[in-house]
Amino acid sequence: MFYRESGQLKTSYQEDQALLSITQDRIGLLLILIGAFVLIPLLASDYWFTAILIPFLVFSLAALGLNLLTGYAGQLSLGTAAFMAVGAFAAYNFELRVPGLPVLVSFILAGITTAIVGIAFGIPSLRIRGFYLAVATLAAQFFIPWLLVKVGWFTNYSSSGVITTQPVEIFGYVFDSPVERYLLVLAIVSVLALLAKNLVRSNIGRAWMAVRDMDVAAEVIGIKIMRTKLIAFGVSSFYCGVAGALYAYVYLGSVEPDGFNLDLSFRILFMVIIGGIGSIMGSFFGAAFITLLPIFLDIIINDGAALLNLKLAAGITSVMQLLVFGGLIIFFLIVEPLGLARLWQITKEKLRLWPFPH
Amino acid sequence: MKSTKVALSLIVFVLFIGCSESPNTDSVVQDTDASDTQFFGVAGYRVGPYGPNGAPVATGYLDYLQMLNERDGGINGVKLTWEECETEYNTSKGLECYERLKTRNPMGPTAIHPMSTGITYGLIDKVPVDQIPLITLGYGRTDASDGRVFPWVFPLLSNYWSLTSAIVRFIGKQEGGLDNLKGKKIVLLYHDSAYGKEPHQLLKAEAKNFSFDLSMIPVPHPGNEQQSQWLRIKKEKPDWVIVWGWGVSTATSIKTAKKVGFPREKMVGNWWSGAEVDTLAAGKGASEGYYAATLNLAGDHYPVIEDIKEHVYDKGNGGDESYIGTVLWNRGVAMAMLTTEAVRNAQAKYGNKPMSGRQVRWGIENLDLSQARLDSLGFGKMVPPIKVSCEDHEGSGLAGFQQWDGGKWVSVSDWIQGDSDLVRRQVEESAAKYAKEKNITPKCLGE
Amino acid sequence: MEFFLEVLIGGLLAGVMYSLVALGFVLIYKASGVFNFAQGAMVFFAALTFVGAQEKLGLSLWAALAFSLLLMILLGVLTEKIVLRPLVNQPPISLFMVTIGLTFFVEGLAQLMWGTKVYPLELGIPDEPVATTIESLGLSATNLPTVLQEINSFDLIAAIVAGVLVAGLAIFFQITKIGRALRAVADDHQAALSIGIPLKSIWAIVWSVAGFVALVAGLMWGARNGVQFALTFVALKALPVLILGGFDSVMGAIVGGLIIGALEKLAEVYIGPFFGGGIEIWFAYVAALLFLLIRPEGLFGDKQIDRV
Amino acid sequence: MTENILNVNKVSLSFGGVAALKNVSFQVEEHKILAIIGPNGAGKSSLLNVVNGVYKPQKGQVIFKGKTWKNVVPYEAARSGIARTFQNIALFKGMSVLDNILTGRNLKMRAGLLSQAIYLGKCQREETNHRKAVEQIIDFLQIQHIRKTPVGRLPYGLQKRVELARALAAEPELLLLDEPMAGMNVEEKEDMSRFILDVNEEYGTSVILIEHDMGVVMDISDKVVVLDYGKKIGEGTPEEIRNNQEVIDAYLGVAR
Repeated sequence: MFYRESGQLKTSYQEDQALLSITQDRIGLLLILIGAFVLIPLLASDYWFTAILIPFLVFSLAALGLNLLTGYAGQLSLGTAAFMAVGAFAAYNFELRVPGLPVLVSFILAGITTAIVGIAFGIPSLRIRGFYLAVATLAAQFFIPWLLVKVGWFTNYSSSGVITTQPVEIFGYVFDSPVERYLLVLAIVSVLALLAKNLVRSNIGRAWMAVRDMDVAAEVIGIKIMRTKLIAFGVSSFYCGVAGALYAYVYLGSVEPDGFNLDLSFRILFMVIIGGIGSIMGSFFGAAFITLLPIFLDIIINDGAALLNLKLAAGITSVMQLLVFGGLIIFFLIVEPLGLARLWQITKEKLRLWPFPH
Repeated sequence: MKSTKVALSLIVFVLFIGCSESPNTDSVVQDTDASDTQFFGVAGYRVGPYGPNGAPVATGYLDYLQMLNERDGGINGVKLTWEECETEYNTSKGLECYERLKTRNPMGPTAIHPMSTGITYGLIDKVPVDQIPLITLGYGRTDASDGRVFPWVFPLLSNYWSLTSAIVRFIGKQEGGLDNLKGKKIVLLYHDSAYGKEPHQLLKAEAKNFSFDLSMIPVPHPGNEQQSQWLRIKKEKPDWVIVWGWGVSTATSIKTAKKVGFPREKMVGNWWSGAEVDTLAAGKGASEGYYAATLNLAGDHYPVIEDIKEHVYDKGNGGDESYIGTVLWNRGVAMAMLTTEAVRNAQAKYGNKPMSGRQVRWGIENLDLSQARLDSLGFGKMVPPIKVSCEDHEGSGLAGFQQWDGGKWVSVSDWIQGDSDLVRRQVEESAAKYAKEKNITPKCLGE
Repeated sequence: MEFFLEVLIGGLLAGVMYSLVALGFVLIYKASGVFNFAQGAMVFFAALTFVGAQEKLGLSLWAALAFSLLLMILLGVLTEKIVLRPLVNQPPISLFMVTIGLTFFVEGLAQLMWGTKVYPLELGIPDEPVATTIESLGLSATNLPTVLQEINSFDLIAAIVAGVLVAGLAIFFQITKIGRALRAVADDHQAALSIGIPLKSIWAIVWSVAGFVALVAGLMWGARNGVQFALTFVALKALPVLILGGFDSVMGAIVGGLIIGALEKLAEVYIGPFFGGGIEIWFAYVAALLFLLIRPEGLFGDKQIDRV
Repeated sequence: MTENILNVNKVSLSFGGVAALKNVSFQVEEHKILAIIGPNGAGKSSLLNVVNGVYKPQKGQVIFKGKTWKNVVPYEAARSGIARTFQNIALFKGMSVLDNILTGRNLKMRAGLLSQAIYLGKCQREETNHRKAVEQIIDFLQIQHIRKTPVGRLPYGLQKRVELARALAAEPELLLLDEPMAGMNVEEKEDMSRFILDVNEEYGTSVILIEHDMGVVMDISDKVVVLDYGKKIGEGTPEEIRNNQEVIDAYLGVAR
């Protein structure tokens, strides 16, 4: 009833092409932004900031990066964590070696560095497709952390290979408290998400999807496959790189190369699957789901057992987590292969028509 | 059909976001009597590739706390409560656990044992703000042994560099004196990760001191295939191999050593490469003679373990009986004892009530467990005596050495002290560098 | 030279172990076009069931073997029925991702059933240089060249097992009626359906066979490293073998395994020291990748022509 | 006199020993419609694929607008002004009709990556301009009502039309149509024929058309080339072809 576009007539193509062409959508986004920038900082506790909201946003960004590559350009990558590692260590070295560099500049430089590395590892995609490519991206996943461990320069010769990040400082202001760090990540992620949305609705986004849907046809209508794929790798890696830098600087504060392992890559891939392949919004849904699920399960299982007065064998909860986690992924892929974003879309379409079913 | 699916999934999603709220609200509900108990937040791991190593430690830790409750009614009348959180040895999950455990009780989680070097690093900047002591028994950040730079971090008992130095001395002893190390060839077979890099610097220094030949061979994660490493070792014919493995890589090292015919009596593991899980997994007849350093001795003949059996397991409680007396379970028990003794120590100063993180920190920093005190606690020789101070957050620096006899670990040496001057020098150097990076003025925190 | 040979032979034998795991991937990919990432988890599940049945249920070795085989077949059939059948005609990437979900599920299930402890796995196969084994049988091994004497008897037996397995599978595929139907399915699902081949039961059979292969791989790897969670990682060793050998070629799995094993060991021993070692972790992948750049369809894969 | 926009000169193509095209030559005059006919497997699609660079002929040359193709790849062919549709619909299934057609204008867009990311300003103006161009094509082909529908949900006939729209969006000088009317009913075929003639007349686009329906071919083409087993067996006006005995024997004689 409230979500209806009738009566909203567009008088120019520009209006029709606007990001949110329906008034209700604009209001909705505004409400979300107000909530995220104003309400949450007022209401949430430190636990929420440090353990849920900050990782959620960081992972959203990484998932967004992977989604651009996999969901839009159709190139499956299992090396996301390695690209995050590049971003984290690049930012660290820029901060370390260029004194006084504003941290935001470091993040952007880290993103650019990662983009270059990503393009290099994307070159095989010109010859290899599908699973072969997916497995090939594992080469990056194993090679990059190995290199970071081996070459002492990257970790500033720390005896253990662990780096501790410099304070997050912008023009003399140190982002220290959980709220401040949350707001910083939120701002960065919001801007980058907007840019990503713009990309996918303009020429390059269409080229990506064309290559994804049918690469031969795309080339025949004048799209340079090589350039398009490499741009996808570059842009995707840029996002992953910035996410990696945020992961190190804002979330953990100190990271080691081995922390960026295959497990992390898979987690981010799951976010994309569950959230919705080929959907910017889906990346956020997926990140929220994967970040919250283990916490939620832990509490449900523990409290459930307490409620029923069961004494659970130690470790059962974690095993149950694996089971439920795997089960949910299977469930989602069977029931809704396009993920939460698709569910959201269906709901919206239903609302538009409501109360008339067709 | 479609709409039911949509509705169902959305309900699940919303419900579950709603429920995730509960870490906050819950802590209040669950701990209504929180004011008169001492709450222990336990971050452990029982699943995943390192689960077999993590489970006995966490079990031992909880068994000891339970025993104190049953036998003594807690510590000086203050009941102990606890909650375990599974980290899966994953830094990101570990941090979430930390944040969760921190909110579970107004007094905090007493002290955190992150049981993982990665998580330790992630917490180092956080614990001073939250005022929660961080205890890292035989892992974590080595230079945190300098308590003036890291007032909230305690690598209790011994750190990696002390361990490395002690292993060199142990090998020297086997060779009939440190002088005999001259010209000998030692291989460090290490897990190719941050953890495996820890001993490099110190071992190189020791190689220089005693003029032995050192070569370092990495084993890539996860280490379930070591053919090439051992063929290299076979070719180099070293006198000793130091095994710096973790999880499956240790068992594979032992197994592959047998395969290429390298004598197990010439192999020394560090204290994370010398548990029953490692030697048993290598299979029958593979591990006999294999040496390993340890923070604590194995065996169930200590009075404290009798108490745990009597007060916990005999009453049908407890984690897993088969762990009792194993190296890692005993380590968990020792970890719990050091923590509870710190609480007891703090109570002596602040009164017999639940202690806050800051008070526990004082308790750890002034912990002094003599052999006599250990005997009266029923620990005997299971752990070495320890005396912590502000300058020295390590407190002992001793390492024990055990040998696998085919069925159990047998202690083969007294506690061995490494080159504490050398270790101390490097610790202070590294800590000073960190202090400079982070703009910390080294000083004792006192109370 | 002798050392080189020793490394080479060691590498080839290690490669056989990789092939054992890779075989399971190939079987399923060939028959149903699914890249079953859960194969590693299935290996873990099989091995853990085998030792768990002995430890917890007190079964004898053979009973445990039969029990594990039954369970693996059940797991395979159920997977096919519950997980994959609803996804028929979905893009391959969805199928791949569903098997990642399956990986987690199977890992959880295995640990829920049998716990998270480490178990040794004894098959009674001697793990020593061949010469020692031969001598213990009362024969003389002095006639053999030293390089051969040094070969590990366990590795040798593993190689034989792999050989028998491949031969058995080949016979199964070439000769039996089911095998022929299977090859038809692999060539063209629609065509196979149209000539009356029961696609669904064929898939169920393939998944059961893959379960059996996982059991064999699990036993061999378990006997090597002990049965523990880390067994799931063996899948990572099999992947470069797959991209080198081609996802759909049994022959490719074997030859790819041998090549990867040998290359990896030689590289670690001869090139590794220049880079501080540990290059094994990525070398196989990079080697396979470089090969793919030259021949994108893998060693034995079919060349694809773009049609428009 | 009109010039030849395309010269195909003695082209031979084979796949692993199987010859698809043998020494084929023909010309397309500017602003004219050329039809290629021939039985299935005669090499018609292969010939189109040679013209726009998907396949490289082993022998012979293709001269487009006076320039000889050298190792040309499809996107270069597209950029020089060749657009095409496919025998089996090759639309981008995950995208809407509008986006599909806009993709056809990819090669005309100039905004850089950064400008696209920021969107406002240059990129937006460009998008709007191209949208206007695309809307003209949409109007022209009468598919306004399905503008925002994902192409996967459209019936076959409309998909063919969208594919033509996508090809037209590139404003080609030479349009290759591979069986644009296959599987259509009479009414749809009439519509499509009308569109092809209109394109040819209004924009002056040259067309190469592969089609089986002889009625359509005879009605709209200016010239017909007949292929059989990769060889050209006839060429001429529809009238000439209709009376060519060799063609009748090889092709038209076969009862349809």
